Amino acid sequence: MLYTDQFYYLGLIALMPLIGALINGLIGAKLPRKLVDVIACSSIGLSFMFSLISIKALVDNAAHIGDETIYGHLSYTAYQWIYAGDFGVDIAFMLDPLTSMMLLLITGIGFLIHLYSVGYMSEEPAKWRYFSYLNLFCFSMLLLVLGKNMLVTFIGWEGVGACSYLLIGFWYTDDAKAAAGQKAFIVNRVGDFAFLVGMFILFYETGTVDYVALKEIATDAASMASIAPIAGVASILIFIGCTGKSAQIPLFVWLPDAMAGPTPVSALIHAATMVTSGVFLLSRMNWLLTISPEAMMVVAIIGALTAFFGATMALVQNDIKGVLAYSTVSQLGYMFLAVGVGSFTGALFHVMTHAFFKALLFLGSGSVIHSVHTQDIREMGGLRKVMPWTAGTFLVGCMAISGFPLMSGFFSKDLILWSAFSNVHVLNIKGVLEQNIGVIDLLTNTPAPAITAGGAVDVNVLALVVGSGVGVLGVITAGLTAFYMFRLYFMTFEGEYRGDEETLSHAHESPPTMVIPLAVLAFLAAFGGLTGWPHFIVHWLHLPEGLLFFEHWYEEIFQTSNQFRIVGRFGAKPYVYEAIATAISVGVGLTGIFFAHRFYLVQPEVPGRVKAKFEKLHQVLTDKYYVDEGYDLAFVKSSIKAGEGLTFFDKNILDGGLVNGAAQIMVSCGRILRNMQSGDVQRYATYITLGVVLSLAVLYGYIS
Amino acid sequence: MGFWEPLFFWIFAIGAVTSSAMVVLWRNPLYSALFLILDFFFFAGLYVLLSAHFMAVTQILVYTGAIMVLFLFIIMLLNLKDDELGEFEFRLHHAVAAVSVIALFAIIVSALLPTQRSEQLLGQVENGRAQAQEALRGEETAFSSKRTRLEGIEDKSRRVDELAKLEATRPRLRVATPAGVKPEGASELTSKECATVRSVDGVPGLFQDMNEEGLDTCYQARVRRWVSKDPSKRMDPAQGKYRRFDPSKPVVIPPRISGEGLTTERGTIRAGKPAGFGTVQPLSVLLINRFVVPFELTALLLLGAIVGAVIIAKRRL
Amino acid sequence: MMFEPTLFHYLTLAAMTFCIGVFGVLVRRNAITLFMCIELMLNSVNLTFITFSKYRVDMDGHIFSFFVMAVAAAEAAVGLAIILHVFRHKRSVNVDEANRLKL
Amino acid sequence: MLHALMQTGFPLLGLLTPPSGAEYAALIPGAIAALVAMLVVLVDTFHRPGTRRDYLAYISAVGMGVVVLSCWALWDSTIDRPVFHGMLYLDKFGLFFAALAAAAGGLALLQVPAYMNFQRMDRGEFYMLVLFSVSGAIFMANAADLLTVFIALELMSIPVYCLAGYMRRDGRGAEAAMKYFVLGAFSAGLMLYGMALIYGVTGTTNLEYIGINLSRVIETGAVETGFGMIVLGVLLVLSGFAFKIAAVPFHIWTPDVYTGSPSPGVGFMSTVVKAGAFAAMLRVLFVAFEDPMLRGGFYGTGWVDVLFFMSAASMVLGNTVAIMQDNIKRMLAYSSIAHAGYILLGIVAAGARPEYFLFNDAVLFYLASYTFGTVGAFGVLSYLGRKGTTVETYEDIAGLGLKYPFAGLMMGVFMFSSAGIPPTAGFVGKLYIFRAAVDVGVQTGEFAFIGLSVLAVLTSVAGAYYYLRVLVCMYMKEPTRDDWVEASESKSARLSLGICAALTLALGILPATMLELSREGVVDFQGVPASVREVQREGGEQLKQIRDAAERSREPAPKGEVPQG
Repeated sequence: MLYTDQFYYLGLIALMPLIGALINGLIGAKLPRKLVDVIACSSIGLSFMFSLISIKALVDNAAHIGDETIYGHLSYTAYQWIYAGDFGVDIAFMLDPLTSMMLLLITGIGFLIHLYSVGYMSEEPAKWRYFSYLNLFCFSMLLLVLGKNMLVTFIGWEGVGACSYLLIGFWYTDDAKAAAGQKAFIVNRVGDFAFLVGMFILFYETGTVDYVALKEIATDAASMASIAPIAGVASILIFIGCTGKSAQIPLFVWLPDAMAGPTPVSALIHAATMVTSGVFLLSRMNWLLTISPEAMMVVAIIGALTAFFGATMALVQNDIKGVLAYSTVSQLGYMFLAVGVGSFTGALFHVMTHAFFKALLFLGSGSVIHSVHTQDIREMGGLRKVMPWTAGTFLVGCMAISGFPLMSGFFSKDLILWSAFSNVHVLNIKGVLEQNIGVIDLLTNTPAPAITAGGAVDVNVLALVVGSGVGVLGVITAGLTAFYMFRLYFMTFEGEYRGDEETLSHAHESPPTMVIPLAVLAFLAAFGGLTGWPHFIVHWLHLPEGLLFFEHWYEEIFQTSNQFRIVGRFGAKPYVYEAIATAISVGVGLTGIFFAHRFYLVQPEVPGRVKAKFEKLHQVLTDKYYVDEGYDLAFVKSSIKAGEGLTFFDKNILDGGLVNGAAQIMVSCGRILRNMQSGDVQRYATYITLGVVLSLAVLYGYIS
Repeated sequence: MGFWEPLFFWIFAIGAVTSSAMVVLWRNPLYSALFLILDFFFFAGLYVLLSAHFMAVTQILVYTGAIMVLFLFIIMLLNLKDDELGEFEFRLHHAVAAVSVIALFAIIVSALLPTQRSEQLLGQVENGRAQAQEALRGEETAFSSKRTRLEGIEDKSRRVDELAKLEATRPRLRVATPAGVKPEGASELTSKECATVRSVDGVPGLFQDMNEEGLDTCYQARVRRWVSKDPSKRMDPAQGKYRRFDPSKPVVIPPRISGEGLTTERGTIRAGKPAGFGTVQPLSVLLINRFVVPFELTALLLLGAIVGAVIIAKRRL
Repeated sequence: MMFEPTLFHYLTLAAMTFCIGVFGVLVRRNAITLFMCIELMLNSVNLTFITFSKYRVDMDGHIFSFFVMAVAAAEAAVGLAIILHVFRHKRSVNVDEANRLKL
Repeated sequence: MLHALMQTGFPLLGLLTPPSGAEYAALIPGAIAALVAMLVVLVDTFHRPGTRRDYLAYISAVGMGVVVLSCWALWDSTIDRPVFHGMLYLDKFGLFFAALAAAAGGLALLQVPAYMNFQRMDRGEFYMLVLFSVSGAIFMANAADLLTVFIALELMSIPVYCLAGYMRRDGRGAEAAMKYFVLGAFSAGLMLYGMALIYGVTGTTNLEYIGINLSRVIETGAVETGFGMIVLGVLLVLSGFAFKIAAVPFHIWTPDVYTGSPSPGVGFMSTVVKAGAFAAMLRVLFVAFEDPMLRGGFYGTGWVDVLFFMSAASMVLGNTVAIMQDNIKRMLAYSSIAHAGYILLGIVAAGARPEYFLFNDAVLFYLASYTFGTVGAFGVLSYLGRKGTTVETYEDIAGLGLKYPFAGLMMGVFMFSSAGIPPTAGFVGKLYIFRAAVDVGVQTGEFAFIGLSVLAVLTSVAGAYYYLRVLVCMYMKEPTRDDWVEASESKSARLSLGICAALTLALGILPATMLELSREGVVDFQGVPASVREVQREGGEQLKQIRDAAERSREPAPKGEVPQG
């Protein structure tokens, strides 16, 4: 029984946080503060429980054919949403292996972060509002991952954007924070509409937005012909949507600003869940992406560039959350890199481990901020003595993200980097394109495994350059990551305290509700990666296959991509290459840690010298490559051409943003149009007459 | 056409345009209002020329008698001094307005021009028709002399036969229509009527005789077809203004009208003189029959307007 | 023949007075005169209707212009009330002085 | 009686054929609205001075509820031909708009006591004017004749001119009324001239006959005599409608009038007037001007092209200028211009070819979603206030979201809906409109439609900016002055806001019913020519199939091996 119609638990999973949000949002102000906590935590806790039950049902339901396990999916149609004409969409949920991991992340980490927030927000008067938003966010995120069709996903997609906006701007007293929230929302919306258009395009070609039906169409030999021509456009459009939500170049500008929100929010939304929804979506649509190698190449390049530039910007941040924010951008770049090179498993593996260690790091930083009430790491130092638990867990997180061997980040990052070197698209194999074989014929008639069996294959130059290029960028980024993370660690927890004494005397270890989630997450960050060991270790040490659990779990989902689309370039037994790649990345990571240790603990004067020497470069990095300013320039310049911009120019070039810049065009156009509104009724009547006369003249011109 | 009608048309037309211009040009609203009243009289005259007698009367009663009095009342009430009226000062949008109004006029006239061309075309048709009528008159003369001759036959039965034969060959004018549309029911018309009807029902024609008598006859011919007893010849009472006539609806089929009057079960009632086009009778019948819904809506509209005017203009509520 | 009024003559006459009315609305600042110009426009429309009515031998045009007159009466009542109302606030009936609402 | 009259010998009396009984049903919704208006004035004369007039709001709201109920009752007893000698229609399309206008009118009236108590202008006439206008909108939606269209338009507009000047102490009200009146009468004059020309060319004012005769004129090659007049007439009539729906370049009155008018009245005039005008416009366009030659197409010469550019210009202008406003009412005025652009986008898509006629259901749905969101938004502005002052700038509402959570929450819902964010009605409406445009673009291969929908998408991103600004002001700014603004205690206003918000959310979460209603309305649209009637029949069958499928799916699903929840 693979396809069951109604599995009600899926509805309950999404419903619980909604109920929590409604209770807290509508009557939360009148409820006792304790009860607000209990409602918020129990709703997401129940959701977690139902998720576990549902996943168990999914596993129980799996069919075993030979040594293959087919999980299929469970689904639940809540109700028929839009039904008119040929356009029909249900509010329907679906649970498959892909969703199940995201479910566990959202509800599991979500639960921990709710717990943590109880302590963190204990002094906040409007706690009910906070928890209501947070629950609402969980609801939207669950919609996003549970959706059985693209429209439900889109609703969740918009919903998480709105909730993120509400939560970033939660402490609204600060104008900058309100602006940050708005910026995040608007930038996201630019991407959202690309997603929407992509969805429409898919809908026209296929007549459905249901994932299962779409997958059938895209993988079926007969119907593939219809979808193949638009696959590239659709995937690029959907990817643009993802760049907005997942903070990729060029739409990453909102994420660092979004750190204005409360720290648990940053941990949950801007590290663990919402920002990875782009990766989730692309993985969900992997069958579409794999049809179009060009789109994948774009994704890989954007991902690698984002990873690299994010890491370089993180090098010079002095805000503890700023470092983590840019690190998030960088790690998200890794995930897209993985998607681009066809290692969807690697991408999701990194989503999981990243959720663990980045949530841990954010919560740890929140604990620090809670304790010393500053975010500037130059005013910290030596906090390990005051807050040992936080320091210990933070160290685990840093080791995990730096790819320290046998920590979770090691496994996932290793898989991604190795995939970058080894994976290649079938169409990129040398000779395939030259022979001018029709794409569809190739996809359907030439089973790719036949190519892999023949040992190492030649790859065409472009694919080779792109693959190795993104791989090398990834490796460099790994080193940078280790460096800036340990810089953060050393500057915060080691050495001497650099702030004023009074603050230090108030500094304290956080309450248990905050430490327990830290500990749990530290455990996960340390051992969460053990579910997907590198192949060569399993092979050489003759370890049980179960250590490759993660890959097997997703085998069915990524069947299309794995089997037909992507081949290992190094032949059937690439273990030596894989080991070398692993060694390199580990070595680079350790080097990074070593330099961080030297620069910030042993010889603290070195960074200053380096900074002095590369003054310009440092300036570029601190100013985030002038991207905000670039947006500004691009948009403001055109508004000057419109003849109105000169007076705004000075102001906006300095403190503008994407939003302000885009608004400037609108403003200058609007100003011209607004001047029509002179308030003189006769002038209005003249406009009306002119409108009639001109349109008549145009029409007559056409007729005659 | 005659002499008087064009003369009055030009008097009224020039008067209307001049006084309209005066309404706009005069600075004092009082004089503007007086010129507008004059203008309305010219319009009423034009309506008379257009056989819209009732509308001409209404124009004077409603517009001049009621609306313009209201205007004058307000002007007197506000009692604006000369210096309050302000001097005319030229502004850019005046030029724009002038240009766009001239353009609007040019466009309207260019749209209307084809109607003049079709009048010219019609003039040629008119000539042909005159010749045809000339010929017809000749034929009719021949016909009548033949008839006189036949009536001289003494054998009664033969005479009747001959006369019947002759009657079948009575000369008739076939109706010429500009776009080749044969008017429905045209064959029912006598030659005199035919001469006045050109394209009553033919859609394309935008032209019609302006002859008063012909107009009435034509209108009556049409009305007669509404009340015809023979359903195949009967048009919808609403002049076919709506497409699907409900057969289930209890339609009151009026008694047949003969030349003398109305034949009913109780005898014949003499028909009055046919109601003329543009007089109050057909208008009132239309108003309470086909246009009863807009009529009621107008009642609502006036009520709403009264309340609105009161609430806005009243000083203290 | 040239002076015989035809359809074209009547319609052009109506168009001319209509355009004069439009011009008056666009340039006359005195609200009452402006309003009279609107009445002029409505009258030209009536003339058009009645002209067509005669040419079509169809009384609908008369009916239409009859209703236009009724509506014009209602509009006159409301419009003059509004002008009074404006006059009370601005002590002027010039439309260009009523331009607080703009931009 | 009738027979006696007939005996008198006047042949014209033969025309006295009374409409059959069923036809009177067409009058019911509008007549009820007018009767309620008179009832309200009657009740008001017995009003005890010094007491509040909340009961009038409730009476009129109940009356409007009765109108909606009557529409519901008449829903399945429509007539497939024009009634009253071709003056009115009785079809689901008209009933949809009638119910919409009545609902919006009732909801707007419920907000009046709150606002008028702040302003001390509590008078019974306000209710009457609004109700008359609703009646006009209902008749306009049902009109089958240019004459009915015109009279109903005036019946709808003249009370609204008075509403604009209702705040007699406020000089801005007088100014708004004058601007609205002068421009309204001016555009009515232009429209009438167009009607006269159309009448001249076709010899009739009935919409169906105009359609037939225009086609015949164009077919029989009489183009050279009449086509210029046809184009002139079509464009002038169109401009009259465009004025009422506030589409660029006929939008110019909107911001000034909306700013100067009382808030509940603005909520009313931006929804009901638009609903009525859109209904009549659809009727005129798809019944009278449906000829392919007049329709045009992209880069052709017809009204589709005119509306195409109007739509684009409205979206761009409305959304850009709205950003610059400091006054929320003014901002909402520009946003209503933008919304008109979106609705026109739907009409353009549906009008491109006869076979796309059914896409009009997006227009109907969008109007419904727009109506409740807009009435609600203006309702919040009338719900907040202080003695003698109005709340209309961003500064006025700063920090009120937390001070008055109800108002804040409601405003949030309405702004989200206007910006098109799920799960509100605005999202589904936009989705549906965009889908129609993109679908038509793909099917015809005219990528201009896709370009237009991309423009719509981009401008609605800009829209998100200024809608959110309201929320930012309400939630994330400090109040500028203490006790500056207070929320009304009026229960009726709360009720109205609650209903608006509930409907806005319901249309977003459970849009199926409304979509079905709007589809039924379009399928039952009367008077369209044969080519479109084909499409309508198919649409009706489709609707039936969907309903059957929905019926089937509501049956319990077969039990699987999985544990059921």
